[in-house]
Amino acid sequence: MKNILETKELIKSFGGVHAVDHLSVNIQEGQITGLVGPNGSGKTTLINLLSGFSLHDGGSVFFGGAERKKITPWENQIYNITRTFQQIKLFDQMSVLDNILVIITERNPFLALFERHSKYHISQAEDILKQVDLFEKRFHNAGELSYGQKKLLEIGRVLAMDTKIILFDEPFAGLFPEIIKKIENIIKALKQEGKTIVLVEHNMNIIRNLCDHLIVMDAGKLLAEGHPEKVLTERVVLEAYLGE
Amino acid sequence: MEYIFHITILISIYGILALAQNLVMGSAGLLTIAGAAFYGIGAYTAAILATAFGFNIFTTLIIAPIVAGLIALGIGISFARFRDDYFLLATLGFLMIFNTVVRNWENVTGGSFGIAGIPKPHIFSLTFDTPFSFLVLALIVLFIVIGICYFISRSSFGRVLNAIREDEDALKIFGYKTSTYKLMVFVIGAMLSSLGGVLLASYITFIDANLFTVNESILLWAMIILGGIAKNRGALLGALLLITIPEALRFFGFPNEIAGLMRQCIYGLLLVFLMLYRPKGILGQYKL
Amino acid sequence: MITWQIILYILYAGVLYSLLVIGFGFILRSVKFFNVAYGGAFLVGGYMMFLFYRVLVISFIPAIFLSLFISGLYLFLSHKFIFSFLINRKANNFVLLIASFGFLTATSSVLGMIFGSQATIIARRLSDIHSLNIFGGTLNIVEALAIIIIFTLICIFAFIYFKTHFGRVIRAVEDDSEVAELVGIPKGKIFSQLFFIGGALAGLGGIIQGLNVGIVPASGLLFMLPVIVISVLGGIRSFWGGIIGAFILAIAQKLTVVFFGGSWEQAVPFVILIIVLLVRPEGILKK
Amino acid sequence: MNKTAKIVVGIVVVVLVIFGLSSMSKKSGTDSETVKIGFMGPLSGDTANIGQNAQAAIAIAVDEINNAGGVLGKNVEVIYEDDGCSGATAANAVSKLINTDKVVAILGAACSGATLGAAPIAEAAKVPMLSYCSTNPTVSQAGDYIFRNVPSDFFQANYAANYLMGKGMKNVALLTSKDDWGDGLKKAFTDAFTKAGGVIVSSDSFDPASKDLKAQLTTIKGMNVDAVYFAGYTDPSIAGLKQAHDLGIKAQFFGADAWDDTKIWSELGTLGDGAMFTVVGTNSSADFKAKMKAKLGKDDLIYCSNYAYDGLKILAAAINKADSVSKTAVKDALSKIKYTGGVGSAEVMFDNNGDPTTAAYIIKRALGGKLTEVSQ
Repeated sequence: MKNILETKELIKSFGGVHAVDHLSVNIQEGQITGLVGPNGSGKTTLINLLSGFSLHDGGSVFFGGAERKKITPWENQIYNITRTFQQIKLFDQMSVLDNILVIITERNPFLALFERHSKYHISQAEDILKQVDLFEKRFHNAGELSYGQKKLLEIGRVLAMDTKIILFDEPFAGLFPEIIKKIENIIKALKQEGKTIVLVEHNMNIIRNLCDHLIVMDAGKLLAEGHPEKVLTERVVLEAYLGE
Repeated sequence: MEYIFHITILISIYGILALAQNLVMGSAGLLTIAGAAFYGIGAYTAAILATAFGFNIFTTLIIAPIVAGLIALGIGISFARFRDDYFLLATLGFLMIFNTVVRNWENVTGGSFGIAGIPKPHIFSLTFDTPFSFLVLALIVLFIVIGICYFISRSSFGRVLNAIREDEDALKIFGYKTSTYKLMVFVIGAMLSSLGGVLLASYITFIDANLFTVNESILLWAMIILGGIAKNRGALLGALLLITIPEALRFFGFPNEIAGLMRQCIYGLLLVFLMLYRPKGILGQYKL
Repeated sequence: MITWQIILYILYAGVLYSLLVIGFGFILRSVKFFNVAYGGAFLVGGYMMFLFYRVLVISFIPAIFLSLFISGLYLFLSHKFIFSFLINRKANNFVLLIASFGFLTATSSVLGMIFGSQATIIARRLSDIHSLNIFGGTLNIVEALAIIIIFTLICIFAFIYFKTHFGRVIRAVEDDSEVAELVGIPKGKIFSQLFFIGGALAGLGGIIQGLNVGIVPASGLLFMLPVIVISVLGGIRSFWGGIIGAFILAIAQKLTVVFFGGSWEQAVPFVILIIVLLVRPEGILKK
Repeated sequence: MNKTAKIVVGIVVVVLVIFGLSSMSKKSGTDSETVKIGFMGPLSGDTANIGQNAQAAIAIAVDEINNAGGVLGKNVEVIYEDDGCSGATAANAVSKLINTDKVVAILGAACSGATLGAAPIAEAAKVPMLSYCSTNPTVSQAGDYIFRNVPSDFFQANYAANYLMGKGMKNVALLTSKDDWGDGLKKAFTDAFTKAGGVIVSSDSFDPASKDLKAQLTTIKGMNVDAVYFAGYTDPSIAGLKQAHDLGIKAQFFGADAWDDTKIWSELGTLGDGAMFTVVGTNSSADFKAKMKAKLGKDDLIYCSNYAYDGLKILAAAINKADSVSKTAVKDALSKIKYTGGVGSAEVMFDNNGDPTTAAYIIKRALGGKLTEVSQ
């Protein structure tokens, strides 16, 4: 399997502290790769670097083999990558329907000026909302939704982007079991469609249940990598988690 | 009766300005205080072209937006990297420099003399010199601007602007080059504001730098916030209210030297009240 | 001879701006928004001094302290009844800025109604303010005293800010008011104290300006804009940056007048602002 | 803010708007038992004292005219409007006077900027307009319906230039306010003084809102000029003269008509000693001064008020002469009028530009906070 996404000696430092320290990982295409590690181990920072949310200070990132020197967020669509956010970043004062419509309409500003609400776009958005059980709430403002519904809307946005690579940043955090079940099925469905998924998560059952491959990070470095069953039993991983 | 025409003309001029300000600040969330500057650029372009080069006001209705648009393009590009407070400060700087340049550039802008004797618009045999005829012209331009604003806010472009106001960083991730959008809306806003300037110049036939000060921009802020942010109707309502109510003050029989200050005081308290209790304004459902 | 005189005037202008920017900096660094109502305290200080000293003929020193108290109270009340609600409601900076702009406009128009829009001269007789000869250059008594008083104030506030417990508390609130609150620092109380101190400093600025030249309702905004430019120029985060920024602006303004003529003076702060924003938005002494 | 609150706010808003609009139309009912004359002057802003002072003089003039039988058998009613000394507000005010109040003639404005702003509208509506204090030279070409009974700055600057040359002050520095009034004087004085053989050593200006002229005065101090032509309104002049005294500038300070404001000299006291300025001559009668003192409560008489008082009397005389309230007839009568015995200038006649034919200037000197007239 060709690695669709690879980093070499990736560095990101905040005032001298290396949040990501010479990290070299590669993500296999069509697989669900788990990304685990104690808090502050640089997981979210890595996601931010891969999605251009913040710029890396050193090392290089390869998309499908080609290096992406300066990762600008608006080129993510061209490089077929999208993400969800750990702290929810929805368009609060816009309706749920608009939150999805914004994702599927014209990107070029001049064309966007002349693009009207077409029936096709609205039905497409409504299908996506049905997938995440938010169809009845489509005219509510995103800000008025419950926490779980907001997480579902973020996933709806990712579905609307329909990219090859999807980075989930703790999508399950703080949700009720039935919603977790729902999101797991969505992710499994995405995997059937051949999408590559990176999943940042703390809950070990979900990791074992979903992930084909697991990366463990600690203090910005790669601690261990491999099949979840094998990796989770390694002594060094347990120590990092349980602390000496 | 003509006095009501006069007030309605003022309402339509300020309606145009409020719509432009609302487009830039209300829907796109770009904090700009340069509204009065582009208003002034439009007025001075029309005045200079009309008095020095004998242009017809109708032609300046086309040229002024181009001039304002180009200047806005330059300003927009150089201020592109600023966000919120810093963008506001940069536009404040631009407005104050514009004001001082206009006040001092004697041979072009007439310096502190201002420019007098700006002709009324005329087309073929028709001249718009009576209050009623000018009102018709002002309303036509107002409806054109309303049309443009509704066209923009109804399009996908308008929805993207709202998303920029809500969370620009998130929107970038989903493939939008938000800096181009912001630049475009800033330029469109400037072009629309300049139309208001052209109308003002040919209506009161005399302009000087005191018409385009910080207080004018604050008045535009008050209008779109009172009316309701990001709603075209809100901007128009704000313009209507903030022109008629103070004018009614003129008939309240306040001793005249107090009337001006009383009006200023009302604006101030209104802004404080709105920010505290009704940040959405009357019609709006968005808050900044 | 002229250059020495210009240097003296630069010193005076720089000192006056520093006074204003210290008070403004305390508020700006803690509540994180450009509180334009600070200009209102500048006016209140000046007009109260006129009321006490010239109208009610109270003697000079008590009149000053009374005016400082009232201008401090003015800003304290503005925090209590307007800004604290907005801050607790997590309103964004722009909403706070508009509210402070509205409050300044209302204050200056009310003062205009009471004291008239003409310049209000605080000194009973302008000849009271005699001029002093300083190695050839001249400064009037108000300017000379202002330089001395403000220098001492700068040292006092620097000492308080960097060395005392109260200074540490202020710096904690400035760094991150939420964290400070977790650690048990009463954020609200500190804010209102800072507003009071800021108001008093602005009031002192108003008194000095009123004594030296006279004060008009419009000078509230007229003085606020350069102060905002200075705090951006000097680096919002740093105490000393503001003072350096004050002197840079004073030098730039006076030199512009000497070389380009008086009418360009008003544009100077904004030309500097745009240059600083483009070249070094975090200001000179970023923390 | 639930639904009901929105409705309540809506109702309040609609009521306010209707009240605003209705109160306008109510006012415009034409009751024809009075002859309406509009007054425009700066009643707010930093030149408010000029407007309020003139307003008092006009109140006196109206009473005198109405006691003497009014005009065409009817009483004169003056409608006061504030022009804020700005062109835009003046245009707004004059449009209200012409269209809503249907005035026969307009007395105003004081500031040249306001007059220039209102003139084209009055000219288009063919309403005669008599300015009582606008001395800017460009007002002469403002239109056939635009008159003024105060001479243009052109004369004032000439008069000052010749006086200074007469006193042997060859090197003069200019310090003028950056507004229409200041720039008008600067241009007129520069032309007049250079033509008379004088040398303009430096020509600087200041922002009318700022009071800090220290830097400008410091450069002037370095040039040891004979005199400084200092054209500023009340506030900048007080600050400027004080700062000049601080700097110990020995040159003769020479100002223009705006210095005829007693507040300047009462504030400056002895610091203003020696300062001189040109002002249009007035022959205020003792009776007029007494009435003004009674009206104002202090003997603070600005010369514009004399000309405002005369202005109303001239308009009344013109309407009587035209024997009709038709605006064009009043305009023609005005252009041919010959008014004598005014408190402004002794005799008033208008040339075809609408400017007064004669211009009597006097020079006043400040000493110990008091003004004395200097004989030429």
